[in-house]
Amino acid sequence: MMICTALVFFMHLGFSLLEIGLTRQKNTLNILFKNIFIITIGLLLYCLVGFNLMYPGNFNGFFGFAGFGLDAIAAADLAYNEGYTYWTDFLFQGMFAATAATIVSGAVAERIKLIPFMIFVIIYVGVIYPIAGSWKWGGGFLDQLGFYDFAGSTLVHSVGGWAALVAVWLLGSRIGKFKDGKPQAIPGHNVPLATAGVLILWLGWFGFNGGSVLSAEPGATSLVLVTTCLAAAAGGVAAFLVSTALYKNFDLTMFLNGILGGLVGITAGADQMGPTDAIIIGAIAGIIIVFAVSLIDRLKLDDPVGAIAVHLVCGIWGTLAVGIFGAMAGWSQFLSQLIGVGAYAVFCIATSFIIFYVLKKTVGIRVPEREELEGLDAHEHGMSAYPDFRMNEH
Amino acid sequence: MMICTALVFFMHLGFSLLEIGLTRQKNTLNILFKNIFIITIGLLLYCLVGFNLMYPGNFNGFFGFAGFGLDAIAAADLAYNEGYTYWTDFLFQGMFAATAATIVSGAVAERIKLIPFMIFVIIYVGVIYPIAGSWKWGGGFLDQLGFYDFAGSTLVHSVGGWAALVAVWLLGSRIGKFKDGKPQAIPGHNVPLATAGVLILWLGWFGFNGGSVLSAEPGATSLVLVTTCLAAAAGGVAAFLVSTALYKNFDLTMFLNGILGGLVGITAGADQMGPTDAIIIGAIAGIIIVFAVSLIDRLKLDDPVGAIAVHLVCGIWGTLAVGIFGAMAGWSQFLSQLIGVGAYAVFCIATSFIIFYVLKKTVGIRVPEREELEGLDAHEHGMSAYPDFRMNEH
Amino acid sequence: MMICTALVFFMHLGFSLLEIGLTRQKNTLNILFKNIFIITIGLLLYCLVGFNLMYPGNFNGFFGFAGFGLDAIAAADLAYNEGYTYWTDFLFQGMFAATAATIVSGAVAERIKLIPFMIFVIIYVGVIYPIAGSWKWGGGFLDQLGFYDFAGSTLVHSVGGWAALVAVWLLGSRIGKFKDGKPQAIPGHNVPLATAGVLILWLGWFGFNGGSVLSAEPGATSLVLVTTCLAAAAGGVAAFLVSTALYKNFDLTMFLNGILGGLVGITAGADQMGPTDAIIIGAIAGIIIVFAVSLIDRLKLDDPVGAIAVHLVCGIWGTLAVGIFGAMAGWSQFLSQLIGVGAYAVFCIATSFIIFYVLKKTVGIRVPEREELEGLDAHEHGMSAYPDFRMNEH
Amino acid sequence: MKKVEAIIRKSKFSTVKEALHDVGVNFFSYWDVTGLGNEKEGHVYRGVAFSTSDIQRRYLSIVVNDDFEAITIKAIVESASTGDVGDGKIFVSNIEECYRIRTGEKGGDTLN
Amino acid sequence: MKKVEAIIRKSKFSTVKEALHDVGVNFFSYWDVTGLGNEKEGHVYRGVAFSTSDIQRRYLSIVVNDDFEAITIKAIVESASTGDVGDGKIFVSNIEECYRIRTGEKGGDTLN
Amino acid sequence: MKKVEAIIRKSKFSTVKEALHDVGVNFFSYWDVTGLGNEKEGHVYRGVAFSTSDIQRRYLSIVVNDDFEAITIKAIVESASTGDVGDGKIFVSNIEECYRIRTGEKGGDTLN
Ligand SMILES: Nc1ncnc2c1ncn2[C@@H]1O[C@H](COP(=O)(O)OP(=O)(O)O)[C@@H](O)[C@H]1O
Ligand SMILES: Nc1ncnc2c1ncn2[C@@H]1O[C@H](COP(=O)(O)OP(=O)(O)O)[C@@H](O)[C@H]1O
Ligand SMILES: Nc1ncnc2c1ncn2[C@@H]1O[C@H](COP(=O)(O)OP(=O)(O)O)[C@@H](O)[C@H]1O
Repeated sequence: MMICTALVFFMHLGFSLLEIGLTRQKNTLNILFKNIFIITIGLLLYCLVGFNLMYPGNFNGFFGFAGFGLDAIAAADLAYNEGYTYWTDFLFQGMFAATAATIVSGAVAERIKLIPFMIFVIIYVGVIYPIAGSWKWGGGFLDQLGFYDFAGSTLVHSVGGWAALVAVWLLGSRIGKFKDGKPQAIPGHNVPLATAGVLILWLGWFGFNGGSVLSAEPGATSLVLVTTCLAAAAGGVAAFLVSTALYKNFDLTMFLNGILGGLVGITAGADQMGPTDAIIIGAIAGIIIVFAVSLIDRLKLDDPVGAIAVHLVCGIWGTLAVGIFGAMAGWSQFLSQLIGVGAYAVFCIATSFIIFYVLKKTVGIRVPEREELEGLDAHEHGMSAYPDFRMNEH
Repeated sequence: MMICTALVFFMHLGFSLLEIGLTRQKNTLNILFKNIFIITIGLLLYCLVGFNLMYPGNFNGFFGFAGFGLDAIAAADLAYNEGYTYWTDFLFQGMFAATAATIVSGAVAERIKLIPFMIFVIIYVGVIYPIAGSWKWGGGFLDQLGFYDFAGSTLVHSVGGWAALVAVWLLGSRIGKFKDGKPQAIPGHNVPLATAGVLILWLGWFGFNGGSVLSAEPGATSLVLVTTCLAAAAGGVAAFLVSTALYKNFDLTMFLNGILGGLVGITAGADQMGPTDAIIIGAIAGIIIVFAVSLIDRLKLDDPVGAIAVHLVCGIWGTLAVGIFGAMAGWSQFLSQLIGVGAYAVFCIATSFIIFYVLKKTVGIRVPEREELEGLDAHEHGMSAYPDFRMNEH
Repeated sequence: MMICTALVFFMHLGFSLLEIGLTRQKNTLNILFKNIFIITIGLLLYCLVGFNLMYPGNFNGFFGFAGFGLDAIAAADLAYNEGYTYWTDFLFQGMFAATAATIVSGAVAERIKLIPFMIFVIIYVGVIYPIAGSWKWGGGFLDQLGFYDFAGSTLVHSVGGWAALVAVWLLGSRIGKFKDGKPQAIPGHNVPLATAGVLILWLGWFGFNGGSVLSAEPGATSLVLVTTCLAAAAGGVAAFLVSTALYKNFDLTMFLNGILGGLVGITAGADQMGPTDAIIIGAIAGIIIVFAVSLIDRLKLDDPVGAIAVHLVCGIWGTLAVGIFGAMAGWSQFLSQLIGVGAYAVFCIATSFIIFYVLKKTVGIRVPEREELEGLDAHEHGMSAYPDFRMNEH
Repeated sequence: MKKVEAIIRKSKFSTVKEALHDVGVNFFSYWDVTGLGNEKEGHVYRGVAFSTSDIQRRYLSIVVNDDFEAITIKAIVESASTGDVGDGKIFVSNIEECYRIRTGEKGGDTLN
Repeated sequence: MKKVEAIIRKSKFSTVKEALHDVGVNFFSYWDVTGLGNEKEGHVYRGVAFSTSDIQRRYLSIVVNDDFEAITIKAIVESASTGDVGDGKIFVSNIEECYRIRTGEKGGDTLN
Repeated sequence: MKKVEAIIRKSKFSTVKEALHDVGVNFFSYWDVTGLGNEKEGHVYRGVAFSTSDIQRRYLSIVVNDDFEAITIKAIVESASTGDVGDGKIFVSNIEECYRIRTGEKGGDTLN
């Protein structure tokens, strides 16, 4: 468990590298700053309020809170005697919490204002995510309904994905992304780092899914690792084959997104699937990714890193797949899954819309045009990520 | 064990970073693409056929197979009840399998055609490696002969190394590598990433050798980690001293290759050695590396990342060292080791020669000259690894 | 424990990336070379003499040695039968040992001569650090005095920090760092790698502090991980807030240094603190960092990576904090801590001064001006870290 | 033939490119340079405030026939100007001869 | 003295360098530029097809004495040409004076 | 107006910049180039010794009014010279016209 926590923590590096790798050099520091902020503030917030919102003990199933602010910590201080699970659990969940915000960070990259984004993070990670989490993992109404989400295809990835969708829509696309209505390519500036990011994320998933067994029972845990890895592999290969067939070139970023899609897809049912199921789920996720990326482009939504396709679309797919494949498959389970997906959709779209809309109408969420053109690093941070390198800016 | 699997998985990142770091920027995406392909397809193939080829149960000692294609998986599905070892074992071995192909990937970098290479990977990882593996780890004839290879100096590293040698020879050297018969320097484009790769590989070796104890017995495992680390350190320092003495400059890439050489060298006997033995084996591996690199140059073989020197030459050294140092040392053991090395040499050279030769004569294995000069990334992938950076191409 | 050892090993990658990220491109290879040297030679030296100096068994409390040179190893060979702890312990401690030298490496970067620095490393890691360590962890006089240092705020970080301070002072500042007495900015060349370095270091701290529990008792270990992570998060956020308030820009490197400051600060008392204490200690460390960085600039000391602020200043703060917060807080404990800090200050300043002063007067410790201007990579290594990239040198 | 060299803000490049396109100037080469001029940029790094006049600019080198000189300059001035200090400069010099490498032919017709 | 500026394909650089060496032109400076011209390159990135005429080129700046002008141009044209669109251009202009920094001396003799 | 182009050692850049500043030349553009000349650098990489004359240099392009030509050249020669082979060259050519993009005005007054 503790090692899994460490691996989940390490996923933040994976996300950061992936996000900067697939965006332009001139906004690198800004993205890193956002992500480092998410990790640190996320942990503090989760300590302050999140954990007690998410695991409120007895509650009405929709919203409960075991104590507020620093009092919560005081309460926790007592509870700490209960044994190690409390501590490890807190840290493991705290590392998860921040992930949802990191997903948004990638999708809104290269044009969002830093301070409004920070405000969003504080509200979303501090309040919305734990409430959403409590519905299932806290023993809330969806849990009682039979909804199943092993390690967060919906609870983590879709929760982040919906907010990313709303944010991207309210924010508008980057200058130059659409020209005469047609999407343009804005290549990422450092594909090796993006690749490293994906492999680090895959490593992190060993902890993410492995740790979600919430026991060190080796049989279950090792099965989960096998399904996780096979789904990732199948997702990658499927995405590579489909994108090569469609576009007649070997696009590494699609391969990478396919791996992530497979990982997100298996997350909801990693402990319910056999290896064959895992391969099928992963492969379908990989295929979905390729079409989702181009669909999102066609909807004039600008998601530089493919976060919506990976986390939202494959998150939904993975959640539904629990009702289709594996040990729990069945019509009634499928329905429960559908209800779960729907409930989260409504809640996350609504809350993230309110947050971003209010921010947009008050402080504004988009940087000025000149700042966007010259790069957020130069304007918000007064620095360059690679000052010794000569650039080819676009 | 599960953690070790995660660490071995992480070695693929190490290999990828090392290989791109020591080659030119214009072929970076191509190398990454190959390596990501190896990881994903390797896992799927190992699931489909490899595992049952490698651990066939009762067989004649040379070739056995516990079931083919998807049937094998069905069979496996039953066997999964046997307990966790089956799963973990599969994943751990599956991660190993791909490593042999990654070694080849580095040696043939910057000039091999993508699709023929993929075909090679499928055959080599799917069929050849597991058969070779079964001879020893599957309980085959070399195992009965007393041949010892703890974690794969021969079974993994030499198997990859021989194929690398054959491939490099059939492929020819990169344009510009030899001028009037004299080797020229083609410096790697990103030494920091190469260094990160080596440290990640070293980390992975904690899992590679540590996990090969195949038990969590702390005494044996910790001894293995100590010998592994000491050999790595000794290999690095020896390579640094020798190369500085010979060439009068502090060559970081030699230092790094020395560390890897030490790691490969200790792999065959990591559990049989005391710390002093480990230091000696590592140091000799480090010295060998320096001479092997320059010997390979002199043979007009072009191995951009030093894969042959590290994996083949030090793999052989490490295998023989089991007969010279440590608990098993002795003339008869040395002979067994020699036979093992010979058997693998014959088998790997023959099979990889057939594969590459047939590919060469049919589809061709080398990219056209203009593609090589302008970079494989631009031609096969239509992208650049670092589009925002201004390059100094050569 | 073994995993913790692996994580502590991985910290060396974190340090290396952080150090190269915050310095100029033209000295990258040199820094990497130094750090790889430290890791490898550090392990060998610790095996040869260090371990027996640090844990001498019965001794006078100031200096003891359980056997010299290779004899020590022979002795060890026997002792190895005592069980696994001996091995794991050696490796874990050996990984620590090198850390102290790595701290110095960052502070003296971009201007120190390679060979004198290597001599310093050999003496400091081989002899000084183990003697210093024996005072507390070896059961020496400070241990008997009641001085407490859980995982090395003083024993590792300050020991490195004092030497860094002395080295920086004897070495002088980089050309161009001070102009008309006013500090100038010399931005680091690769902030993404520096960020990756900090996240890797944080990951490593899971092992550094987690492993220092020296037992796998889950309750204590998980508490330590929670305090470690909260302190890191609080340190980062505090440094970010203070530096943004002071300098009106979002400086990512200060955020990163704040995280490290929090980690160093909690290290001395990670097992004695509750979460609230941890947050306070971390936050204060984060605030200290911002002022320490600018103080060091004002003292005309040139520390490119902020090593002195992070490791020395926060190391002292963390050590004293054990007497102020948490389970051991109290006036007498504070006094013990103060004595400990003082004892190490005297010993480390004296020894490192002698080493560097002798080196300065004999072989010289600073590279010639032209070498410094054109970069140590070109002169000492005859290579460039990024030969394919076009540079913007300064 | 004339060589028109323009040093412009990087953020104005795509506007200038389109403006040149509109007047029929589709052939040129460009690269990035650092410029020293009247403009200063202030930065803070690790607590050290500094101001630099070394600012990244884009350098366009456009060889045109004589009758295009005025048109090209007009297009650049209009599209690259923001009114703030640091908009850059245009320098005009004489080119004696030009060749198309592909065919080896020379003269003003080879410019496109 | 003349300044011969050649914009060539990056992949042809080593051939051109050798050709220049063969005719005795061993002194020049070069850097990489982006060129807009007739040549287009098609790419696909994440499912978006795009074609760009911004292609990386190498820019050679060679200052030679007048009697070397023709030789230099001939060497470049012959070695850099592939016959495909995009082979590049050569521009010749006048240099009024040149100095060797090391010695401070001036004139055509300082060119090597 | 004259264009003074200087190719210097990268390590001499800050000295040259100050020397130019001292004589009142505060406006110029620079970039990095690779130079082939008399200087050779020897390296060893993975056991292969090689020597290259492709050395990184800094290229300064300074457009000055005619009366500044001599001053500028003198400042560069004095500050950039080390006496070793490879100190670089200065080339002077003629500029026919220059414009300030910000205002659109032309002539020698726009040079600063
Ligand atoms: N005399 C010159 N020679 C070469 N380049 C120049 C010269 N003067 C200005 N430049 C370039 O033009 C850029 C803009 O000039 P600047 O003086 O800042 O703006 P403005 O023309 O609006 O006053 C400078 O950064 C520099 O690159
Ligand atoms: N008028 C010009 N001014 C400056 N550079 C030019 C000009 N025309 C062409 N170039 C450069 O030459 C390169 C090749 O030109 P292009 O038109 O593609 O080929 P071709 O000469 O074979 O028709 C361009 O990419 C550009 O860098
Ligand atoms: N004829 C030339 N045309 C363009 N650049 C040149 C020419 N001659 C020399 N250079 C540049 O000047 C640099 C220094 O020249 P080099 O011959 O090495 O030194 P020196 O002038 O001291 O003999 C070269 O690296 C190259 O960049």
